[in-house]
Amino acid sequence: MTSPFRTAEGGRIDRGTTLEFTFDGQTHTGHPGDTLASALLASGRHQVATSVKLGRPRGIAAAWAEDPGGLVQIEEPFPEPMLLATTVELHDGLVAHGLPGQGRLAEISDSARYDAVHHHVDVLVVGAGPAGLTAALTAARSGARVALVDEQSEAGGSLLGGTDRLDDAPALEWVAAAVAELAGHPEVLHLQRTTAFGSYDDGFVLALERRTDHLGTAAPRHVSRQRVWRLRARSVVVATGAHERPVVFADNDRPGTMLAGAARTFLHRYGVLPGRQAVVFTTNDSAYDAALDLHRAGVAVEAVVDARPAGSPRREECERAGIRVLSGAVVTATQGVERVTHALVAPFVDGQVGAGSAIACDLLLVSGGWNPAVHLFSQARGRLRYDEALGAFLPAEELDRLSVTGAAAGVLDLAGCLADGQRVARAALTALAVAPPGEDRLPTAPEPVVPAAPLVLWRVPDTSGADGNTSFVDLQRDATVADIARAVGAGLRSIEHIKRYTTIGTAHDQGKTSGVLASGITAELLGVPVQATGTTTFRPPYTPVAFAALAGRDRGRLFDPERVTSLHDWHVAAGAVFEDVGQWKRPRHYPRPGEDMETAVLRECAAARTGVGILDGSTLGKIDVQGPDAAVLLDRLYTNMMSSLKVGSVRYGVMCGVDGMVIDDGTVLRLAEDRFLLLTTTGGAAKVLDWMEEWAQTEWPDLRVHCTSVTEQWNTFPVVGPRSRDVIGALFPQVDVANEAFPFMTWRDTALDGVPVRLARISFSGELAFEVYVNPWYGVAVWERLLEAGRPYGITPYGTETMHVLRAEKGYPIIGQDTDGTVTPHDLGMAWAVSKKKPDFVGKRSFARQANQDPLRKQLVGLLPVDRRTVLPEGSQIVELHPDGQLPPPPVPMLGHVTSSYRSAELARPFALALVKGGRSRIGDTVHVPVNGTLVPAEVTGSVLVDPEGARRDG
Amino acid sequence: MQLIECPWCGPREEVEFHYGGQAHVPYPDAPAEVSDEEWAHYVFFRDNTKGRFAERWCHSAGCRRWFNAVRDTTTYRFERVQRLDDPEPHATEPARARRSTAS
Amino acid sequence: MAELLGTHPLEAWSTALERLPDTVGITVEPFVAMAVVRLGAVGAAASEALGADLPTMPNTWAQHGTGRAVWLGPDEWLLSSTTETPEELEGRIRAAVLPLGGSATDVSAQRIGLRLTGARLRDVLAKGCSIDLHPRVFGRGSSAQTLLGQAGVVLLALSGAGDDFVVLVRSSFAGYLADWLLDAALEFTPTHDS
Amino acid sequence: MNPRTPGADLPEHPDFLWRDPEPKRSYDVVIVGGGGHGLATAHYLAKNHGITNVAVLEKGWLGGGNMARNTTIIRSNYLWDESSAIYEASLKLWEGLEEDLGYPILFSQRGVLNLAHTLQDVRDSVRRVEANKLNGVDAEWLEPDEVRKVCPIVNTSTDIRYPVLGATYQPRAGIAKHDYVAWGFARRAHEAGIDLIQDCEVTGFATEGNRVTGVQTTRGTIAAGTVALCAAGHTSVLTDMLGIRVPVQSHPLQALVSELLEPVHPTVVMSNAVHVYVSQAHKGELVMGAGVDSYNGYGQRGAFHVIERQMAAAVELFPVFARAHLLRTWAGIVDTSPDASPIVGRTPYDNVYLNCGWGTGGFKATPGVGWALAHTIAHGEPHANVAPFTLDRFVTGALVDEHGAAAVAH
Repeated sequence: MTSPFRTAEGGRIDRGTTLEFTFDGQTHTGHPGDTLASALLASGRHQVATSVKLGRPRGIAAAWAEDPGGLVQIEEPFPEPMLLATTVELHDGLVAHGLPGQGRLAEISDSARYDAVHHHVDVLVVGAGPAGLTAALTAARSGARVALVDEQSEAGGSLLGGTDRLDDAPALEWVAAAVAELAGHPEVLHLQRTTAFGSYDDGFVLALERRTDHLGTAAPRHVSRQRVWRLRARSVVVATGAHERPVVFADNDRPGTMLAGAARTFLHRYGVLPGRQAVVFTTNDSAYDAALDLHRAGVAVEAVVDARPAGSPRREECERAGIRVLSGAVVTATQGVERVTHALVAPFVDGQVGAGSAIACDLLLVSGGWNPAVHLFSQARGRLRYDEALGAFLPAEELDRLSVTGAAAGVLDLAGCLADGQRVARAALTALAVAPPGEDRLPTAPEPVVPAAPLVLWRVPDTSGADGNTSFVDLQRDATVADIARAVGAGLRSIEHIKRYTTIGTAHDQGKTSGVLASGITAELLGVPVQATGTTTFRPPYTPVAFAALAGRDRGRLFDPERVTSLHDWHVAAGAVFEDVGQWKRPRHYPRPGEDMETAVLRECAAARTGVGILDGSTLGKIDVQGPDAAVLLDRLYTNMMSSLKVGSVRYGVMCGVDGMVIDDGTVLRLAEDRFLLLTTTGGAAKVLDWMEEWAQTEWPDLRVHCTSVTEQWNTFPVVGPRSRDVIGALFPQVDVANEAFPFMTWRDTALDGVPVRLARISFSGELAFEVYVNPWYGVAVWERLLEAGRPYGITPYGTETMHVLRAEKGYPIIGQDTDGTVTPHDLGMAWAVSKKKPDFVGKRSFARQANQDPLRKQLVGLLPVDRRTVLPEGSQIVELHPDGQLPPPPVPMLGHVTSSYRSAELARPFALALVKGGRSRIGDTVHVPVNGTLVPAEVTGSVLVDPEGARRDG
Repeated sequence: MQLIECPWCGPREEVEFHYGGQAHVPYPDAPAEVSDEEWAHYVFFRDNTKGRFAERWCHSAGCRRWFNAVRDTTTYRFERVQRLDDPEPHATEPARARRSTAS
Repeated sequence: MAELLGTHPLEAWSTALERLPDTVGITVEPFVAMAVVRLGAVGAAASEALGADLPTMPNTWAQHGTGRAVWLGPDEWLLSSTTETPEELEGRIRAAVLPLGGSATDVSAQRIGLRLTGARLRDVLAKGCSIDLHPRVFGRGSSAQTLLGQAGVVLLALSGAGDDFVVLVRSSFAGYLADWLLDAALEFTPTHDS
Repeated sequence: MNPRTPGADLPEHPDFLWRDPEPKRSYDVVIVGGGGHGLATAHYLAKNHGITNVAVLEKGWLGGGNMARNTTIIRSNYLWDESSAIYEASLKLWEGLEEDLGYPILFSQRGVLNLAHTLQDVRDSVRRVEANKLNGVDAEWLEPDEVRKVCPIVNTSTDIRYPVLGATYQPRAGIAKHDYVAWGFARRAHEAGIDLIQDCEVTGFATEGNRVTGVQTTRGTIAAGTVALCAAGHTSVLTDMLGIRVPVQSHPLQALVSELLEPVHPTVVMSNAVHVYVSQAHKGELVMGAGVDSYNGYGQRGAFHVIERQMAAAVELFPVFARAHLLRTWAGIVDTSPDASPIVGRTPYDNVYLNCGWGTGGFKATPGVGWALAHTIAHGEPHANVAPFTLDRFVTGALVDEHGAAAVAH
């Protein structure tokens, strides 16, 4: 298709290259430099979509992110929901269609890359318009580290859409020179296509850079498509400009209705005529430029309709050009179906609308003044004040590390913006104790015609008979003046209520054009000052940001770190099935060909109980505790006594929180009078070190003790089973492994080929066992030596599942599985591990509370399914025996739940551990466990089911 | 996302820190001698001040040192940070006399 | 029996790391003895006992004999030695600082080291390190304990040009960090479409 | 003209909601806090007990606190008997609430999935499901393939970092439209003659011995027969005025919303291990909650890294969300208690009742707690459903520890 509305020349598009794209199934062409919107307008198309609620035609009404009309769905190169045609850069092969309301997500997952980068600067300037560029130049010339970010594809801001001149040359030449100069400063980062979308504490600004979107299918895949810049600035200069504000009137949503400034942008930047026959409706002088520029470009400007009785000093200019200017008049409505055909114009005196007449046009330009883009300032919790003259909200205070300049601060003339940008930048530098540059010349802008005061006009009284039902405030939500009137009539006063009642400001544009209108109209209807009504809160993001962009590289493998031991590759090679334990990957079992987990685990258990097995226990947390007061700290943090532990010996210990509930357990090796090695649970390692340091630093700084994590410093290999002594004896002949020489709960240092090795007689299975500690540099080698030495005895590597079965058979709890933060050592039947001698330890006092004395506290017991077959699902609830095998109607009282449950090779039957109310007093009772609708009888037993007398641990 | 001034390492991103709640809540000298209620107050009850609040923080991803801070819980602004060995007395008003929690 | 062979957690990554261009060079540091030293008052006595000064300024490191001394906290340092075994280093330091109320712990295998060199290396680190690594701020002799991606690291600046760093990371996170670095370096890798 | 996009808009609100009265000098009951809980309490005081000489004092605008900021998830599949009792009672009320309020609150029972990613998650999930069944709460355990049937877009592949090992499912759970709920209660309360007084901040209390005689506000002192505190995150501000210590801490809790999207997500999905909870609300927007910010905060805003982590989790579990857009973020102030259970009932003052500590459970409890608190006020005795949640459980140690038991937050 051709582009009949493309001007013969001009604009910042590359006419030498033609791009093809498809919209609503039709093929169109455009040029590099176009947006989807400008290309559509060039082809004569204004309507982009229909509205969400009423299905009314909607078109392009602005030139950038403030456009409330042109929502599109991208289909190619990759489906993306709900973007604005005005912000989509055109590229070859783009396929899109208009969006009535809901966007569509791709069914396939997005293979594009996204990333984030931290960047630190002295001065961050947001916005590369006249004020921002000037501020950036001033900051850069001082030698400061500067970042300049701007959301458009090229710098210039408002200058891109105008004909301004600086130093008697087109202003864009100055822009080009400024950009070139910035590029020459090594400490300046200048990013276009980068939207600062969030402003947080301490000069932290988040910006989204669209790096490859404009390249379409040509985008290199190893480069991130979009990048989140985490900018940390000592000073932020917000130069984000202003959004033009419409005036509300009947049928103001009809395609062909457009903000005046946007029309200039389409003309000057994109070389597009947004229409052939225009009416310009304004309340201020800025729209006169649009009228004159369009006239010069050959558009028939039928009239400038100025709501101000006195009109504008620029009236003569227009009349010289043959443009009719109607002062003290308003546009009351539009006519047309899918495009404006007429504007209804009527006199406007003292707020009263007179008899009107229709003026034919295919383009209706509107300007109701300007809303400074104060979003980033407001997000940073800056207070806003309503400015009666501008009819807009402006920053009301200076913020630490953040200042606002240019149109964003209400400065609306070019010379003023340049001067203000420089002033703000110099102030920022001074505040940072950076000397502002000596040579810092500003370009000279022509003296602006002193403008006449704008008229603040939110809406034109509706004389169309529609009672404001077609006077749209928020086009994206189809919300009208009538809706606000209904809300007010319903008794609502707060702008937040009005917003929720009408949904104004909740759509894609988050109220960029509608927010202030809603405040103004609401204030009018309530008869209160706009200041009193205020605005709704500005929240990040300024413009929508893709989820994936925020996820960045924390996806897939990098979503969360995978922690592994030095033996991981060996486990993988051995065919281990892994289990996630915290961030760790631990072998759960090592199935042989054809084995399911149950068979594998039965085999591994049998080996450990009858021969010898070996486990990679290296994930256990390990903490080296040193200092003259090391024993004192441990006595205060463990429930049992550690100071009495002899050097060379090992003791099991339990830690409680101040609330007396068990938080971790493990063994403690006393290495020297002043040195201990603590072992914690795998999941508890970091928590316990933090816990110890917190007490040592904040509560007992007088203690001379130091804690150091050595979790990765030691591999830990439990060698477990009746034949473990043979294996250890064979590999470490120099060690006397006889029970008398090397008793249970003691440790010995030795070496293997000169590599230090520590052996400890610790058993988490009840079997004779030796834990082998070695520096992981040599972990694989030592592990393989152990396997070699164990081969004659059929040494079998086993995983966490077998470890769990073995420990459960002995009634050893797993903290976090058999406990849930509500369990005391006494509940676990570990009163023996709670010192009676110590006057105090963390948690002790809580044991004396009323609830701790309750005989019905849940206690850890064993459960044996009577049928000797059912493996009770872990988590199953336990109820009283119901002789008829039927559950009563709910609520059914519960006695507790199954915490661990396994099939036992040793017992030749399934068994479980459970927390049961008054459990120990119920030993011998039979209870019921509901399992998939049937009640399974189970006998309550002691928690130690295998070798209760502990005969095996010495082999 | 704030910058928090670690008294040792200087300003670091919020993510490097661990929050420790109200500061200056000492462990009772003789827990065995305090009432259940006093004990409960030590274990579970902390001020929840709106405004200036003396807190404990730990630079957990850095030097791992605990420190005290005075922060405004409405603006989140840190007024100051103090090393634990800072001789200066802490900067919050003493907690007013409390009614019993029992009912 | 044959002598025990050491195995490095990143052996499986060696080829991928070797393929990286010089602008984003990543090499695995050889195993060295490392020990954490805890010492209250650092003074002449300490320097004498250790035969070298410990850096007392936060966020710095200094050459220390054949190795490095890294400030980890007001009373905590990480010492390394390229000539001693882990046991020798811990033994020597512990003997030296014990009389001064200090302690020493062998952490040789707790962390592994990666040498990061090249002109684009700072851009790689900036993808996951929130502290300012500009040479004006983080010059030679600077160090930091911080987060790189989601891994806790100790970062050392070896040059004043921001192009030479050592990163120390917990051994169990080594694989994660290597994957993370390779992924971060991808855009600087003259690559076939990945 | 094209037809409107189905579902992309909401039912109209009524033409009249409530008027803004001047506060009277005295009321039988003064409820401090015009959020969901305060308004629901007012409604049930009138409806169930005929008590209408009531004022609801709101320092800002009605329903403007957590009521307007939560992610509207409604479920009752809590672990402990005490919790499931109050939340199930609440859920039953939700099921009749649209009729009771005569307001289109859009209560949609689309079910909730609580995903399990580790073996311990599975144990905890089964434990909760079995407890729910015995308590008469609809609950089931789903294997991954069944999870996929309920919510096809959940990534159930086994090669992700934390594969989905299954989920608990409560079919009767769902979501509702929060403003509509708040306004429904408010309108009913107003119709019953209860004064809803906005922009009225409590500045102090007049007391005589163990009684509060009046509530001092920015709109004058108001005498009160009974006072009920329903101020959620601001409870401590009030209890400090009364010299009562309450073990709650106020934290920012962030939430976010996407643009309107065609229906892709038929239920509600929550995951603790991979921290995310998300539903697709009535207009088509994805509504998500992030984690609680670690520090105390009254700022109704949180740190962005929490949102970034949330997005990573969302895209990991729902790959199709990759190019959905974050449209708006905000935060509420959650009042968390040491055992993640609420504190409701008596205070040291004979005529002051407390209702706080709901943490992330406040919205779903709205009708349930309103009902129970109204009963408590009317009878001067705690209603059975709130009786376990006394302040002095922290002294006796009889906690109702929901996070200890890996209860699913939110």
